[in-house]
Amino acid sequence: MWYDELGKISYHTKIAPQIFLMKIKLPKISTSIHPGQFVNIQVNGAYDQKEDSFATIISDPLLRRPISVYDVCPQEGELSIMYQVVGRGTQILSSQAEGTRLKVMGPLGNGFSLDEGQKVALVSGGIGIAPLYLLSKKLASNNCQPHLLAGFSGEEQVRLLQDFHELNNMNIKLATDDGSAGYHGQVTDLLKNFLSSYQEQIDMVVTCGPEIMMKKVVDLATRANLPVKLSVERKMACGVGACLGCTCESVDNQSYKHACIDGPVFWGNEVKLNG
Amino acid sequence: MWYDELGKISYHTKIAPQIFLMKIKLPKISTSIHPGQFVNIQVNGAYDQKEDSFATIISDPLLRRPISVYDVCPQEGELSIMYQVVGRGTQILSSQAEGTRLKVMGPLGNGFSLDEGQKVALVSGGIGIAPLYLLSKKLASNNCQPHLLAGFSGEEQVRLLQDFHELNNMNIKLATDDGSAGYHGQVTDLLKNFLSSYQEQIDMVVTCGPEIMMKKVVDLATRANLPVKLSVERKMACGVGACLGCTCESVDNQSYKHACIDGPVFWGNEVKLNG
Amino acid sequence: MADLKVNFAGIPMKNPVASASGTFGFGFEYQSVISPHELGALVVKGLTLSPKRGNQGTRLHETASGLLNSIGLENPGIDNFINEILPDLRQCDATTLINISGGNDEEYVEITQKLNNCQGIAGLEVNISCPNIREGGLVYGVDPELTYRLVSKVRQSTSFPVIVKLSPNVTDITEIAKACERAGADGLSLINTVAGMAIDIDQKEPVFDNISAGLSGPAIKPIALKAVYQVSQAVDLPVMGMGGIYNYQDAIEFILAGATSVALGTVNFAEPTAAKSIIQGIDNYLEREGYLSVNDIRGLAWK
Amino acid sequence: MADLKVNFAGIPMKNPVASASGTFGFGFEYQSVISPHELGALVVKGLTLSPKRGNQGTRLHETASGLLNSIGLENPGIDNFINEILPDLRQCDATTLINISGGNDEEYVEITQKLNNCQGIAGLEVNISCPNIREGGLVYGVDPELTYRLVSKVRQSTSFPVIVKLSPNVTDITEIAKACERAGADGLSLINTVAGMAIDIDQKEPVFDNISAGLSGPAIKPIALKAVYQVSQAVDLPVMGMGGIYNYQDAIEFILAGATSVALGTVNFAEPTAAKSIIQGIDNYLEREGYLSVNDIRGLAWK
Ligand SMILES: Cc1cc2nc3c(=O)[nH]c(=O)nc-3n(C[C@H](O)[C@H](O)[C@H](O)COP(=O)(O)OP(=O)(O)OC[C@H]3O[C@@H](n4cnc5c(N)ncnc54)[C@H](O)[C@@H]3O)c2cc1C
Ligand SMILES: Cc1cc2nc3c(=O)[nH]c(=O)nc-3n(C[C@H](O)[C@H](O)[C@H](O)COP(=O)(O)OP(=O)(O)OC[C@H]3O[C@@H](n4cnc5c(N)ncnc54)[C@H](O)[C@@H]3O)c2cc1C
Ligand SMILES: Cc1cc2nc3c(=O)[nH]c(=O)nc-3n(C[C@H](O)[C@H](O)[C@H](O)COP(=O)(O)O)c2cc1C
Ligand SMILES: Cc1cc2nc3c(=O)[nH]c(=O)nc-3n(C[C@H](O)[C@H](O)[C@H](O)COP(=O)(O)O)c2cc1C
Ligand code: FES
Ligand code: FES
Repeated sequence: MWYDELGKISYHTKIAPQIFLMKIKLPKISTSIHPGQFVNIQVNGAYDQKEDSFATIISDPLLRRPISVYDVCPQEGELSIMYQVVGRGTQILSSQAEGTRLKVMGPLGNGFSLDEGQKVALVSGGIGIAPLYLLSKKLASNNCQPHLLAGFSGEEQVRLLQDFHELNNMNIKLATDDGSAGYHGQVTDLLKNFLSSYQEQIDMVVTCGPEIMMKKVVDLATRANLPVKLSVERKMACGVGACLGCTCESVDNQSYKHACIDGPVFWGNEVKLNG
Repeated sequence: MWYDELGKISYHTKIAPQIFLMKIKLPKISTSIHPGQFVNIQVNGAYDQKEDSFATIISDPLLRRPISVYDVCPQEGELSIMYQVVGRGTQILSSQAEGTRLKVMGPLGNGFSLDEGQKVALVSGGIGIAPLYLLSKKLASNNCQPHLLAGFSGEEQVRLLQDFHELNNMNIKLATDDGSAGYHGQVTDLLKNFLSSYQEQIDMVVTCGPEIMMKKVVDLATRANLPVKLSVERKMACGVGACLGCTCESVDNQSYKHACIDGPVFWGNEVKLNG
Repeated sequence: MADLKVNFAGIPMKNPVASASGTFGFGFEYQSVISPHELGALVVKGLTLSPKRGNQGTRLHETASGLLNSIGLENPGIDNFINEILPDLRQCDATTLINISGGNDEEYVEITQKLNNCQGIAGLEVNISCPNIREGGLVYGVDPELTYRLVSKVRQSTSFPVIVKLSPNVTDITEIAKACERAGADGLSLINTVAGMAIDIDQKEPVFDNISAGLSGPAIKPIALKAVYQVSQAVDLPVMGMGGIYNYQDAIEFILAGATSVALGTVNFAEPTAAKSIIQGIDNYLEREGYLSVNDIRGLAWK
Repeated sequence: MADLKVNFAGIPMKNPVASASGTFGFGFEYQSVISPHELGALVVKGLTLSPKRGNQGTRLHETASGLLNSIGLENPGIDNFINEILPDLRQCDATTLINISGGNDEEYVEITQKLNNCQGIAGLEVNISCPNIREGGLVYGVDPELTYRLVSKVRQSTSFPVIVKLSPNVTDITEIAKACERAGADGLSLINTVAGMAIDIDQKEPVFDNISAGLSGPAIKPIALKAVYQVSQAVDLPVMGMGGIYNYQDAIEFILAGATSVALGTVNFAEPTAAKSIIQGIDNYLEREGYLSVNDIRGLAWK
């Protein structure tokens, strides 16, 4: 069950170079979405005054953009997203002012669905941290003491951790490619070290980031006999399983998985990662 | 000589149902544009952050929209337009917030170029009043005591006259189709009456509005031996004479005139009007 | 409220708005916002004799007001469809058209025969125009002889209404339409996607493994409208018009151009409730213009 | 700064970016913001033997990311061009290509002969693909035999480089390209506009008096790119690629697809300084990617 809801941007700010946080009033979606699920956003809607409806008068860009839920505030009927500007869709989104109305489909896809009380290590690369906040919040409030290992290109991205720092019971470790903050190197090196000491204390690894990074995470976790949940990105048109465009090759090579309905969260041994 | 200038909306307000007034900071165009000329506006530009330029990332709607200059304030480097929402281009324009940047080409076309001291009767229908304000302002300041006969559908459009009322030396007569303000009937009836008393006191008629109205104006003025200048609208792509799309049949039937470079202001006996 | 019912090629439709094959799954995907039975007809994803994995590599690429796709007819195969999907579809009470593709005449005929015994099917849409598979598909769609032969065979092997889906990637689409008419087709649907491609300027190679892909969406509407206008006048068959329909005004254009019904494809991705607002928009238009039935405006733009 | 010079069909161009015929007037219209000599080449508005008034009725209609036009080759005729316009053009020091159209072979040849004695012409672009005129134009562009005959005659009547402008409205564009090659053409330019139409739902009739019109702009880019990719590999002639180029990324796509030069059409209406920013963008791309010359990336996407 998902909705196509007409939301309104209630807050929009840049939090790091090319990275934005946006809150959207979406009463229905925000009260039914779970960590790891996503929404499909029309970045460039326009209100048709003549027909008095929010209608199809601009057709470029044509497709919606899939973005994970970053946080929700069900009382306010508000959902937030954290996104990076990478192409024209996200550029247009970034230029939308507070008060602008946007059409949003959601909740879409399968989220993380972890059991209560699980001990989890979360591993993120860059903007891959976005889908992990709502999960961390749940885990932290369940007193699970999640570990977060976050990799960034440099210190200017460290602000993405702000909300995580405010959670109780979070253990946060940081790596940057340029060494400008935290460990100088890759987050997968952090994970390696982490696993060598803490392997026994966790039940599972959850990861989101570039596929080449997630691939290493899966390798490391598998060697440590830990299951992995990961969140993949694919180009999407429909977001609901209708177009069959968002394929992931399954590890068993039998058939394709579709990121929008079979994922975006998969088991580490379910789909082939590129890189 | 025209410019392609990146302007910024400094003021934007609705003044009547579907009718808007917009001021745009355009230092170059606003100091070189004359009454009756027009600008060609990109209603839906977008700033390309990646390339750091105001670039071509949205291609729908593709074409700019031609709009006459309504007023200028050269000291402020500001140009204003008054426009009616009729289709998607003007709808999108109407939803642009103050502060938004817009690409604008201008000054384009041939304006009214009246001699100083000419005694003129201006006849407008609906939003056709827009190109007449800057002209009226010039005429009034030259102490020419212009007469304005304005036709509207109903009293809710009468607010379009606000600025005209503030000019000194303007004689304003008003007609509405529904009789809700001024004379109950067509502005061409007003003109007929006007000519029967004032014909001797004026040198010329200037008109802008629906072609069927302008056609009647030309007939009436011709019978009164008065020359007419009129401003026509055509679908335009380039606005500068390059696409040859904005044709008006010339009265001599020899060749086509092009509204963007031969007009939009023509003599009443130059082009065939539809209707 | 105007009368929106149409009879398309012997298929009674409660309104003229169908979903286009491959863009609406099997009808369940959009059930959260629209039920298949609200549509004039549901045209299901293209089916082949054996299951097909579809194409490798990138399958989607957005272009200006358009979408390039290279799905390659991923589908569970006709048997799985009949056994697993069709029974659920019957519950929906939708007017269901089955879109079929094959690598040769025999495959088309075999699929048809398998469907012959099934309940809950309103008609067949024979896809001879898929640009994304190597065999069959577009090979037929550009050749009047092959088209005639294939359509005749399918026609002879079923009593379902036979609709043939045409490709715009030809010099003269009316030739293919005429071949379908001669072969006994009951109706035509057009257009399928327009052949196009894209290049990744970072990788410096075509975006799609197959190089060429199918262009759909508002970008192609002028092309589709011309095809419908021409074909609906060139043959005596009813036409389901599609290609770039984005709002009700577009749908009206197709009907004025001669289409009996229309289908919505790519717009579903952008606006999952498009069918509802387009049905409503057609109704309002008819009222505003003073027509009692949508049948009264069909082909009004013919010259 | 990378080397942007290309040799297109024997015509040296200072950069690979030309203006497309009919979208840049005779070069003077945009002089306020860009001088014709900044372009790699200026391709002038299509010329015919006698002056042509062009089509009646609506000539322009905006579509999704596209433009339908039905100008109908309005032009002052070849004599007026030679006497009144060409002398001024020579002053601009632009690389000038003359786009010519005729109703039959003889007209094309006669225009060519008139141009033979003129200074300041870099080459001829033979338009066999205009969808907006009744005789000549597209009749040639869809028929390899007629194309071969016409191009041979033009080829034999001039020593100017002969570029033939192809239509996308065919089943297989490479057939026409091959006919041009056999006939001795020096280069090809493609694509001309795609045939399409629009209907006015208030008037309930086609927007254009001619019914069909030519679609251009970003909407058609995927179609154009595919044509360039195919043709540049099917023949040994250099190709000037065009159709929907909107920014430098698009231009790069065409060059990677095999184009030696590119032309900007409809984008000029939306962005009159597009040529400048596209030339700059190509330069930056080459630097970023480490290429010394634009010639080094031509056809890199070929498979
Ligand atoms: C389930 C899911 C969740 C996501 N969550 C987030 C998030 O929380 N924050 C965030 O910053 N990004 C997220 N992404 C990635 C985001 O969708 C892309 O960055 C975005 O679509 C790029 O659009 P664009 O127009 O700016 O880029 P362009 O490259 O110009 O886009 C062109 C086309 O490619 C598609 N596309 C390009 N990159 C991607 C991609 N990585 N994934 C999917 N489609 C892509 C676009 O949808 C569009 O159709 C998520 C992607 C998926 C699939
Ligand atoms: C020289 C000139 C001056 C103008 N000045 C004004 C003015 O001061 N105030 C004002 O409200 N309007 C003015 N117009 C009309 C204005 O340009 C159109 O209303 C506007 O282009 C409609 O665009 P749209 O997208 O909202 O409508 P749509 O009908 O959706 O437009 C579709 C297409 O048709 C074209 N088009 C539609 N109607 C017209 C028209 N009447 N004239 C030209 N192109 C049209 C559009 O440019 C677009 O390409 C002027 C037109 C011209 C030619
Ligand atoms: C993702 C996608 C998948 C498609 N799959 C099929 C298919 O399986 N069979 C078919 O006949 N047409 C298929 N089509 C073509 C559409 O049914 C339709 O003819 C085309 O997209 C034009 O309509 P539109 O512009 O409204 O999308 C597909 C189109 C898209 C975009
Ligand atoms: C208004 C207009 C007029 C055109 N006139 C001509 C012409 O006279 N001769 C010609 O060969 N092509 C003509 N064309 C086609 C263009 O040169 C070009 O091939 C086509 O528009 C595709 O490029 P684009 O998408 O960049 O516009 C014209 C195109 C437009 C839009
Ligand atoms: S995005 Fe359409 S099936 Fe996944
Ligand atoms: S709008 Fe292009 S010539 Fe007038």
